[in-house]
Amino acid sequence: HLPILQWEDKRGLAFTKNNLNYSSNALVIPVSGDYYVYAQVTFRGPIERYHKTYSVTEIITKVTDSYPEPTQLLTGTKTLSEEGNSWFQPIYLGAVVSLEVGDKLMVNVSDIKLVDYTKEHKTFFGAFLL
Amino acid sequence: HLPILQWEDKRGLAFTKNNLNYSSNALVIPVSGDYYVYAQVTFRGPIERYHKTYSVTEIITKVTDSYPEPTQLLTGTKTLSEEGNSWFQPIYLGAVVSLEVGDKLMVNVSDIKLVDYTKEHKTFFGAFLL
Amino acid sequence: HLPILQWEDKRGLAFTKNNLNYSSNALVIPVSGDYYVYAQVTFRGPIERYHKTYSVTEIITKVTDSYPEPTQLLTGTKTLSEEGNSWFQPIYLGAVVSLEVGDKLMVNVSDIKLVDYTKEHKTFFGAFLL
Amino acid sequence: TRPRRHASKPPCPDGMSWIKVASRCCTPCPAGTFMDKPCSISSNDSICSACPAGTFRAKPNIFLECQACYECDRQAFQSVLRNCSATTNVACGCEPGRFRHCVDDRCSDFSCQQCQPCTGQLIQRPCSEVQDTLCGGCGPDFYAEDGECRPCHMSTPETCGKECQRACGSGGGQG
Amino acid sequence: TRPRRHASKPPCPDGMSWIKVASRCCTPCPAGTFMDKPCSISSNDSICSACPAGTFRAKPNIFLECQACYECDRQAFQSVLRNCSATTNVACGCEPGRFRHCVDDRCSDFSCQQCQPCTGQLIQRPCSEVQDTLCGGCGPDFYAEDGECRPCHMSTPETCGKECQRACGSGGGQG
Repeated sequence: HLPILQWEDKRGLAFTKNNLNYSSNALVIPVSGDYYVYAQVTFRGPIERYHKTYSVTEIITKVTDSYPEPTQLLTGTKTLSEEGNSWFQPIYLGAVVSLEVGDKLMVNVSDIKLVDYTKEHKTFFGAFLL
Repeated sequence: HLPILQWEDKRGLAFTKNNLNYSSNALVIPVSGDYYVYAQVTFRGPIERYHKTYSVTEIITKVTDSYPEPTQLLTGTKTLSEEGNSWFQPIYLGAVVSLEVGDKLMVNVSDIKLVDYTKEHKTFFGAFLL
Repeated sequence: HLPILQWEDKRGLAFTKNNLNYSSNALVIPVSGDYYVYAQVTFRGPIERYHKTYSVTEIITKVTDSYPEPTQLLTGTKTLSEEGNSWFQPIYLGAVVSLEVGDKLMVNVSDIKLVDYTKEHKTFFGAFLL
Repeated sequence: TRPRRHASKPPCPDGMSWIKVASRCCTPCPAGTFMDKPCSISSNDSICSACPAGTFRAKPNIFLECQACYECDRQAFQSVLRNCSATTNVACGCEPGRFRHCVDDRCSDFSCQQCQPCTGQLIQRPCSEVQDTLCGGCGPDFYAEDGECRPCHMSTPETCGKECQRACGSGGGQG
Repeated sequence: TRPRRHASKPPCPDGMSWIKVASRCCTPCPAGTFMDKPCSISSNDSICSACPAGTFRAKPNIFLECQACYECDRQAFQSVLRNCSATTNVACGCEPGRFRHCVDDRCSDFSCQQCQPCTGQLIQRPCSEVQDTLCGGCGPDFYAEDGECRPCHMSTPETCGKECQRACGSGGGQG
């Protein structure tokens, strides 16, 4: 599977409430219902002496205890055409999905080394119950 | 007018409820109010022996029975700079619009042949009442 | 600081309600709570005899009376690789932020000359209370 | 399943529109106006108001607001062909000496590129709103060399090749 | 229209902030702290707590949390010039031998590019945080050819042209 992003859930702009908690890299759904789930990942490169990147991908996935395979909910894939010099590429995803209590939401990326983790307002992840 | 996308509204992650129904390529608004409307279309190319594409466009439009012209609500236009080799380009749009009962929401694209319809989590469309 | 965009809040698709008012380039928060805040800016260029642009940036910021520095809430930065010929680049941002009554929300951009202000459905800004 | 007609909306006679709040058909507001107050169950008609400046309605309607006019992209050298009126959107073209470079086939977005000057060349087709100038062969007193048109007077007997002699007469330029 | 002051918020004397829940002016929390518990209507003052590690507040404030520190982009060869403290954000620069290549004029985002070595050339201006090395003419025992500096000892009498002889003395290299 693709690497899973880790998130800060307390400091700065980050917060969790209505017991939609964050644990082991996932948002855990406290009550069944329809949620608007969203995430933005800013990718940046190139990383020197690192294979040339042709595309970046962000996927919001759902993991359910009762099922061994994660379900891909939302996917953003973008090819890159910036040669050599440094590039930035934000990918935003958001949609309504129906979730069950205990479901876990995670964000996977094609390559963790390309994620810009330096500023909280460039890469973020969240959900709210409708 | 631009071609209109058709959508799956029952199978997989797709669902409609609170009688926000899907019929003849449109979401039909059951009750007047403010809705958050969103859609992502993943475009991909090039399609062999197909003229070179310079840009892709996604438009969420509203059609009202009483008015002959569709209203463009949200538009995402992106020029493409990837020469020759294969490219992917997701466009996400979302905003609050006030709608009347019976209004129809549709997604138009600049070129249906370039739409990646292969996976439900790459191209999606929805709305919810605030 | 980066230039602040001005918005139309009455004509066409634009509207404000539940006294979430727009004044002096900002949405003024009428009641404390968690809001989904979003904005899309479509950038376009090149502008002739204008220095070559390498990137475009959109930032949603919060200004609080009691604090002299604006807080950056959401940022989208994209480098540009289109040489010479005309390009279009939309950036969409959206997330939940907790706001206090009186807080002001604004959209800053790296370069106002590059903003496509010609159609209301290409560049827009809004928020709603959860 | 047979598509269920919207039960509560019987068809209105031509030129009339169903007004839900009055549950009857009323005359819509004419182009250039919007429906300020809908007609009521009793008898009075809808109250229509003129579209405020910067907005328009091209057709009869029962909308509560008018559509915002587009604006022409001044920085991209667009010019206003026709101002927005209460019933028509703005129409944009290109400033003189420029032509439309469309972003896609619909050409709803376009930039205004400078017309090529065809220096020293014949103009086969002049620049227009929609197309760049089409340059032809070299004009009089010019000769073609390396894909360019060069003025005869700049050539010297040594540099004046076959094409140059053909175009500029035997002696080449005064050079 | 005269901008209406927020009626419910009378101006506080300098250095004090209006606390809505206490409907009175209280001293804000000093830089480096945030307002854990706001002052109350009665007399007690706000309770301020230190910003937790990884957060900061540069100025007196009545915020309920501190701002998250930025992080330096290690993978892009950024280095920490100044660690985040309770009152200041982190400051990032470039690792030795690299300079900042800004993405835009603000340079809030930058990558650290390798300084050019100027092999065989004089260094007109050394590499710094903000600028690449500026290479000058060819150094001693080097001569300029096709925009490069070539070592004298590599040249042979036949290949040693005018510039080479000037720079490397008459006999050219030992070659």
